[in-house]
Amino acid sequence: MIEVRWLGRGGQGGFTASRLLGVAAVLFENKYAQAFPSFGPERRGAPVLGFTRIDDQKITLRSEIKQGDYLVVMDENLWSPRLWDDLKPNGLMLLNTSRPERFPDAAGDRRLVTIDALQIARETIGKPIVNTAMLGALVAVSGIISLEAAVQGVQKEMKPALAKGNVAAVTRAYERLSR
Amino acid sequence: MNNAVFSSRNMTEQEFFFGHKACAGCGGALAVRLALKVLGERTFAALPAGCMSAVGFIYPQMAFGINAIISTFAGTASMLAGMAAAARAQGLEDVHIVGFAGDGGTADIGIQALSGAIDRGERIIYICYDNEAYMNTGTQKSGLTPLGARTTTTPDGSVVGGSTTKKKNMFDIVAAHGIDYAATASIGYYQDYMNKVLRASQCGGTAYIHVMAPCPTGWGIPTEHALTIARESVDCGLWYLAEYSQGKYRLNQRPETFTPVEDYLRKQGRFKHLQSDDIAQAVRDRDARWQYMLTQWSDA
Amino acid sequence: MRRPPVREYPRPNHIRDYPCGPHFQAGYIVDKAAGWRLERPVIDVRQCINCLRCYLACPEGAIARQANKVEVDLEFCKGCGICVHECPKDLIHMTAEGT
Amino acid sequence: MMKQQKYFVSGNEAVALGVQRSRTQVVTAYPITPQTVAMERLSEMVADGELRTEFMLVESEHSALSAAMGASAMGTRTFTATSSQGLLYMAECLHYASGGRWPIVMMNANRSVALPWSIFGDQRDSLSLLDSGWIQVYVEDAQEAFDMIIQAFAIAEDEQVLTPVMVNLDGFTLTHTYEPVFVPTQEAVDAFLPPYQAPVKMDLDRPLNMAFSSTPPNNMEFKYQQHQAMEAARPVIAQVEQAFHAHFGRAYGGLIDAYRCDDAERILVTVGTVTGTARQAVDQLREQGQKVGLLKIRFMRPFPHEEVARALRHARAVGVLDRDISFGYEGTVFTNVNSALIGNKVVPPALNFIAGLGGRDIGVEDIEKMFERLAAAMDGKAAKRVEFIHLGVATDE
Repeated sequence: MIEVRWLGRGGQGGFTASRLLGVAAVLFENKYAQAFPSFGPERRGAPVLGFTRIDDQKITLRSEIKQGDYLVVMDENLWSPRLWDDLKPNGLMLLNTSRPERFPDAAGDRRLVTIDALQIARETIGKPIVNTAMLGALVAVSGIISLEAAVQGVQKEMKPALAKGNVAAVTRAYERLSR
Repeated sequence: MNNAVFSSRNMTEQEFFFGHKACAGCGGALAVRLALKVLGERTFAALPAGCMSAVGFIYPQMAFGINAIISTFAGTASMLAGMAAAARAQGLEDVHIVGFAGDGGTADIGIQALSGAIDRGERIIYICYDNEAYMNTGTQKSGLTPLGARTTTTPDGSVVGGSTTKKKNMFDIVAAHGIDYAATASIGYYQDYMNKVLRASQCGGTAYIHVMAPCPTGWGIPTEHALTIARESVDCGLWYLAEYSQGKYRLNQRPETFTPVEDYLRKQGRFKHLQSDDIAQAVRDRDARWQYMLTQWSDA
Repeated sequence: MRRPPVREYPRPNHIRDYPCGPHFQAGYIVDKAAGWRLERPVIDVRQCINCLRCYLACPEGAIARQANKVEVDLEFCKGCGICVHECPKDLIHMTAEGT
Repeated sequence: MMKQQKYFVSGNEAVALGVQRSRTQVVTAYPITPQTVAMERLSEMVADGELRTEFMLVESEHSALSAAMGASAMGTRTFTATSSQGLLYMAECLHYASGGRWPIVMMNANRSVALPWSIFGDQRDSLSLLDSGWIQVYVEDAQEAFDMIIQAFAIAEDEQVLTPVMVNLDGFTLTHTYEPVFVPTQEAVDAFLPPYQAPVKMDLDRPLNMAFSSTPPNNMEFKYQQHQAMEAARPVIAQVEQAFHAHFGRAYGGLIDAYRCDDAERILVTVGTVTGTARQAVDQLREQGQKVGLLKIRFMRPFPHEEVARALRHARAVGVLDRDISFGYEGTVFTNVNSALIGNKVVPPALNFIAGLGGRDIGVEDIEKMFERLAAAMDGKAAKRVEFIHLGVATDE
């Protein structure tokens, strides 16, 4: 089972990304998945978490994901060295930043990969909403699901007008990290 | 405003509230009986805890000849709304959904549900039979008990004599919702009351009728005077007959002169202890209310 | 007057004899109210103008409307005396039961 | 087998889909976290013309159930949903609805009860209302939530039952968690769940006086009938599940679901979503060769006393995980399980684990700790009868 923690701010679409990953895995990869937000009231701007579990068999576990195989940090201002504790050994952190030089690229066996998702979002969606770019990036670095499934997931969940730019965001981020 | 008049000569001979166990001379029972005669057999009624449900549904004696149900005390208007929704869901047309709740069931515990139902524009008729106290439990003060009235929870004590609060103004509260139709009535003026039930049934939306319905037991009057005292409350100006619809108010009776308030109060055991300044206060309150109605209801 | 008939209520012997839940036939009347009364109304029907006020004003629905007169149903009259005050011709008076 | 479409939805959304597929005629709604999303989805279905129902936005939970009773009394299939404080606010109506024998189905999002205020999950809301005369079922995942909404109508509307059903979903861990749910076509659900034909209703042709009062000579009989109806629900629940299985290929075990219990020495009893986490813990311990098992109680009313006793009769130690506590005694599930055991003369050492109150997470490690406690009890070591698991601080106990 693969567990993903999504860290963002309320309104950035972190939970949506966790759900899109689940949709793609369940409906387009024939896998099992579970997606849930950090429980409690939703407040725009406050740091929020989303979670995704993916497995080849039915998932019954319902406890919190305290440490993820992947941790997606959607806003560099949320980065802190303490985040390494939220990763399992050999886990991978994916950080949205345009200034990768300011962040360490590993801590022990845990690694950090960066991507300028904000730039991709601006180019593809025209808005600073990075969730789908981060989804594409995660798919690229993890291989949990295929790019095709991720694209289909976005197309399934979003209205056509919205899906177009977001599919481009997923694809461009995927390509950037797959190179 | 609709001026439909109900003809008591052609009304159904059928009795739909019959064999009930209300006290002799019960104004509330008459309010229910007459309303159902106006509305007819395609009527569904809900009544919360209170006198009329307590005397109407004692198994195996079923006093309602139409479909009727006891609602929760707080939920008369919401149960009516659910019944109206079910009628729509089943395509039932030309039916009336009517509630009969007492003063406590309306102005106190049931006001939230009533407000919600008016807000949604439910097609229901809500009739408050007001006997000015919780009579079913033995005459305790409600939000519609008038100032000075003795009840078992506002006794005539050596320090405090009777109710220290005034009667809540349900008619204005209901009208302030912008309800489709609202009216005050008195069971003493039963032709006027029946006309209003008819108009309520024709208004196409939410209707509220507040009918003064004396309780001889709780008011301390002979049973035979239940309707004469109801008329006197209107004639002395402490109660009034009015209607509201489409943002407009109408006074149905504007007495040239009022009969003495003191005469009205002195006839009732619940006001026996009042002093002359208490009565003067009641007169001042009456005059202020009429001043308000005559000036603020420009179309009255 | 069309009022529901007074019926027998056979006391249930088996749980199946009870309705399924607190629901029962509308207008099922087993008890009369006559015993509630100390006085009963007497109407001088010869002079009755058939104005129907007493018929309307009866909380019990115990005054029947006839073609040109009214009649008290003494099985359900509780003897409140309201009708006495509603009659514009003073044709109703109360008389003690048993007289 | 009918064709079913796979969705990826939350527990709340699964409930909304169940209400839609059941062709519910009247829905009454008042928002409360964490039930809200169910009502939002139903609102969207109404707004988009995907659900033809009388959808009522009422002013309180008391009104939500009062209106539902009015609608049910008129013979329509009726649904509402609530949680926590809202459930307690409508408590009067719960007794009223079961006494009126109205087959209303209600979702309850299990949530803690103030004070302290908490929007997070535990089961103290519904368990405190076990005596209100409702059938209570607790589901484990979104699929079971969807399936049980549909089954709940079939159970509630059975003429032998005519009792309302409360379908309980753990707040957030189920209501807000997205997972795969297979949703059958409308035609397939129609074939399983025909329109509600009320045997008793307010009817213009045969008018009724409903919800009457009864004096002491006639009251207790109606309460006896309610009890009999609840007893009659046991076989009906089994029949409905059998039919559901035949139509849709899914079954849940009826009143209980025993998991790896056959040769288990230690068995943990659970209610609700924590069962899923416990399944994983049991699998892990089994891999280590430990003879552990899991008993999920699905229905708290009618209580499966015989089934529970049968499932636990060979256990050498039994634990009951309660997301509830009846202060001054023990968890309510524990009380019920013990009563079933003693009534059937099965008396293994039994321990009560109070966990997950107010949304406190229950992890696999917590479950493993409970099985450790049971191992000690099995070996005759002294153990606390009622233990709070995973308190965040030290105590003087």
